[in-house]
Amino acid sequence: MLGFVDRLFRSLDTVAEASSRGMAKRVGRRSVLHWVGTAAVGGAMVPMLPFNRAGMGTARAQAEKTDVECEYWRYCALDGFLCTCCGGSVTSCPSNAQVSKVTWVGTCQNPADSKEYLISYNDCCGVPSCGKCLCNFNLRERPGYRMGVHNDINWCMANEGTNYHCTVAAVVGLGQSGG
Amino acid sequence: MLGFVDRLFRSLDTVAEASSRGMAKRVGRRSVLHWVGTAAVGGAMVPMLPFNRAGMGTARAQAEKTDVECEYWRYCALDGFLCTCCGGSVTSCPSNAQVSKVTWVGTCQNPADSKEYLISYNDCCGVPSCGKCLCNFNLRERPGYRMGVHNDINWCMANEGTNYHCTVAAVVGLGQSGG
Amino acid sequence: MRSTFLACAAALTFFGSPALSQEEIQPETVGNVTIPAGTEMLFSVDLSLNHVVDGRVYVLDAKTMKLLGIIPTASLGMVHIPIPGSDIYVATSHLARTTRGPRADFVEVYSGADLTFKEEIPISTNRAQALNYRSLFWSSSDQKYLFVQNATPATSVSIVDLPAKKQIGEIPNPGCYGIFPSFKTPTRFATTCGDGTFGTIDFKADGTGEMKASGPIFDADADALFSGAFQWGEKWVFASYGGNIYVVDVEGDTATLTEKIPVSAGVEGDWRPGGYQPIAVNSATGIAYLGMHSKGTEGSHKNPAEEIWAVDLASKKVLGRAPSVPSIAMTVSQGETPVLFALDALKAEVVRYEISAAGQPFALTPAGTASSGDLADQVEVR
Amino acid sequence: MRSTFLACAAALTFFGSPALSQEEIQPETVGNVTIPAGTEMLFSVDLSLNHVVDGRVYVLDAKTMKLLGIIPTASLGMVHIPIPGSDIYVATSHLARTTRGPRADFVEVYSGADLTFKEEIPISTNRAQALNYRSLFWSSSDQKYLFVQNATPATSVSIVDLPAKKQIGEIPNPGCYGIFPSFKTPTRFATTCGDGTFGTIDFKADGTGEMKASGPIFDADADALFSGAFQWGEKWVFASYGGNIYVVDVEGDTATLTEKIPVSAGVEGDWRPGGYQPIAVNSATGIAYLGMHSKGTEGSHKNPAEEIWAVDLASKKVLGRAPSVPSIAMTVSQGETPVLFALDALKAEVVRYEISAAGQPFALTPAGTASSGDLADQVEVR
Repeated sequence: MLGFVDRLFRSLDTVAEASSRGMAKRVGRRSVLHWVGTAAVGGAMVPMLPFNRAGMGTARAQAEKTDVECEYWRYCALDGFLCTCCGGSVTSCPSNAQVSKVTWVGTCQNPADSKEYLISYNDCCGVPSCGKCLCNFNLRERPGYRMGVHNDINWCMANEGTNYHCTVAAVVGLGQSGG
Repeated sequence: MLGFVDRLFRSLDTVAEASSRGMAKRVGRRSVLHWVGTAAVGGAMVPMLPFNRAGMGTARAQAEKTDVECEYWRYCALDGFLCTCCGGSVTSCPSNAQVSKVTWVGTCQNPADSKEYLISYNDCCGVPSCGKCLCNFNLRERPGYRMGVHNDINWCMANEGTNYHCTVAAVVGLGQSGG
Repeated sequence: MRSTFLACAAALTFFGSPALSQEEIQPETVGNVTIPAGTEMLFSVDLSLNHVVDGRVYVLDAKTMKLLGIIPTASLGMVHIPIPGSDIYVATSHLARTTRGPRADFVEVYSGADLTFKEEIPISTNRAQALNYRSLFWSSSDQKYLFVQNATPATSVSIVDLPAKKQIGEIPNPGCYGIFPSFKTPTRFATTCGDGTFGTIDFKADGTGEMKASGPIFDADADALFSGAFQWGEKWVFASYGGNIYVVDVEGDTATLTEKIPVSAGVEGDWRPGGYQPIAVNSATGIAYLGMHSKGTEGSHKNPAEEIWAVDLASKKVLGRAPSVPSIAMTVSQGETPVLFALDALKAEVVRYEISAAGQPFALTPAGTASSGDLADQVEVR
Repeated sequence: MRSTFLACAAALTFFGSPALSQEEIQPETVGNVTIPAGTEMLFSVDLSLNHVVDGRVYVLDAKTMKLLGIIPTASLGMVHIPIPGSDIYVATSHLARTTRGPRADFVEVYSGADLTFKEEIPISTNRAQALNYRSLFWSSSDQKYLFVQNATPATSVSIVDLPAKKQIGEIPNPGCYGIFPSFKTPTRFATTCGDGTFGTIDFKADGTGEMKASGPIFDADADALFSGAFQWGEKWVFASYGGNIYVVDVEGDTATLTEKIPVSAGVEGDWRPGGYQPIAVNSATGIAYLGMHSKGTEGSHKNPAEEIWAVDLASKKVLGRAPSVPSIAMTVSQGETPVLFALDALKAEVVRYEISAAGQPFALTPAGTASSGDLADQVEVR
């Protein structure tokens, strides 16, 4: 097995390579941005039931929701355990878990300012699966042929410790309609 | 790791060695047989709750109970998953699991003839833990210093495939009061 | 017999030797149950997310719904179950220290007769550790090759030569994901791509090959195809987020769209397919079954079914709609009188549905349930 | 910061580069939470029997009952948590292929400060894979040695030298089980034996040693001692199936019974201790807490508690009885104002009980609960 840094950079290189050789040509900036820019639809946030024992009943992001609830606005494309229930925070892994080196993204609307933000979802890795606060929202989520917005895969894939533990949601930019 | 046969016979040898060097001297035939011969007490079969999601409510072996129920008479000292719920039978492991090479025993009263029978509990081994029909009865069960009647340990310990799957209950003799 | 003898021997060592009572009755022997040959088997694939290193397949008798045994799938392992009687394949990962340490990946072979482990074949460790989409792990039409989808997240497909018991190559399918083998050409498979094309890969005996892009087949923004697909004769049948069925022919050196069948267009209630395996096809009857939910919108594509719709692929007509458990994955048995199996996401059960006879109005009759495991997301029958 | 940058880099690769929007706000960075130094920690040890290869310890803040993190214990691993601040030790087994293949056993060292994995020390593979009895894995009084109970089923104890980071010996304790170290002599520990004696083992620097038997201390038929025990000053305190407390001194070259305290004799209702960790002692106050069930009989020794009884070990008096959740394991914090923690077997919760002040009538006040995991059977606090 490759070491941490090797593996990380091999992974990023091949992403770039894949991109230049394939995706850039195939997908291109237009389609993805256009599609990421699509306005949020609250109704899209109907949770998938078995993943929703923590957050059943409500169907859209709500301003008063806290970050330990599935309906918290940043979680609009999050499928996994909330790190806020696992000893972490909305943007921090628990003390003994490693931050994933690659992520998927979503664009979620913040009910507080009605703006859309680009959210990067890091998995936390290398310790047993947490099992708390399982959520599953899929706004603009797509299958693996749109890997950067796919959430049915283990994003600890490029880490040395590959075991999935939980997921955080960091704001990394403004969404299209907010820009 | 030692191979199957090596390990098996090492295990049995050391059992015998332990016995001659230690247990026979310490425990002796009298105390164990005397104590194994003690009459069954139905009231003893109050199940330990978390292990009893399959069999709550009844407190004693009942003639009409089937072998997929915790209260079936042979299970009076069984702690584990019933193989009858896992693709096996009361005396057979599922097709892809291995029979444990060592066992613990209990003496259970058969309500049909009111006789006591010596029951050998084999674990079935080498495949994932079954998770069905978890039962926990402890008639005459004792801590590990009475290893032959201890049920809080993995009896797949002497097998090549050590993972615990489920437990069967075979009649291997008559209990003292039946003899 | 031997094991029982030894077992007793070991146990009785602790008893001195109560030989007296031993002589009085014939001790029962402990062995193994035999699964009757020809038993129709149902496979509920449980990713066990709460204990993600300990995934497993619950193998059930498809008629009685009784558990026959459990096959391990370890860490987000993929399961491929070909034609009846054949071996069962698992592509998975093991960590040296259960939840930590170096990762090693294998194709594991289990007996289709008694579910016992037979052998393991090492594969590269970039296998996609994903939910159980059947399209991520498939076999060639002649069962000689296995294809494993990789993601680092850059995507590629590992080619495993089964007779040779080794991986012979790894072919990039950048921007694409999923494996849809040709039904005629063992060395050909297609893959769905993010730009709406299909890539077709013909590989050589040395495991090398290039991907050839088709023309536009779907729009991943407006009407994305679900990850999985089902066989209909010699074509692959896909469901789309927007409520269409795409019939794709991958037999040529590039894939072609042969049919696009609108299923819910013009129907009240914004009905859409949803879940992880929202479509199943009985190849003989040419009827597709779709798990449909109402009030569908962008992002609702994993919602469980409220109804199951039957669609005649030849006439392109919806034959009927039946209420359903909240299903996230479905399969249907092949042959004359198909039986449908659905994973109830809320009860964590697999439900057996008998289907009304051909000619009769479409209806589903529940005829048995069983636990599907902690968190099952794929179901297969054979 | 770095990881966030790389994360975005990787993700955004798939987006071409929407740099415009990136410039407009400062991206949040993803890091790790820090556990405040001196946090009182509660440890709920979950054997996860349904997924027995994936056992774990849920580490909670003992005051807020919030989860701090999870430490893996793999396959029926034992957990030893010494004095505050020290490392946390796990003695466990890993199979090469998760649920199959060769077994390897280790003592694993985790940081008591941030719960991170530090190192592993190989041990022999005959470790007792048992439920989590604290007496199966313990440390010497000077924290230099770890003692691991083995069973094949023949029993022995592995001696691990922590500074040397290796196992230095394996000493048979035939007919005996469990480890109760001397509080004064780091190279001495006792073990409970099936004939009602205690064995005392003094081992040499080379890891060899012989077991010396005490006189009769208990009767395993009539009044068996539970597997675990708690420290009271420099003595070990045991509960018995029949409802007695045994205080044992293991400081000499053979162990001696210093007190036998009948707890339920003469009390209506056949009250007995029950569960997996039915007794806990606060060393400073000399008060033992017992999880008691009524209608006790042969075989009821794992029944959960209906009440918790407080017993003054010096005066040998029952101070009081309090209703309790159905507890199968208990612990109590040390120091002046002890807090009691009980595992509710029915709800799979760990319950925090505040104890009435010294002098006040004994009472327990629930003050917080948390999930204990799937099937927890040991609880520790420090």
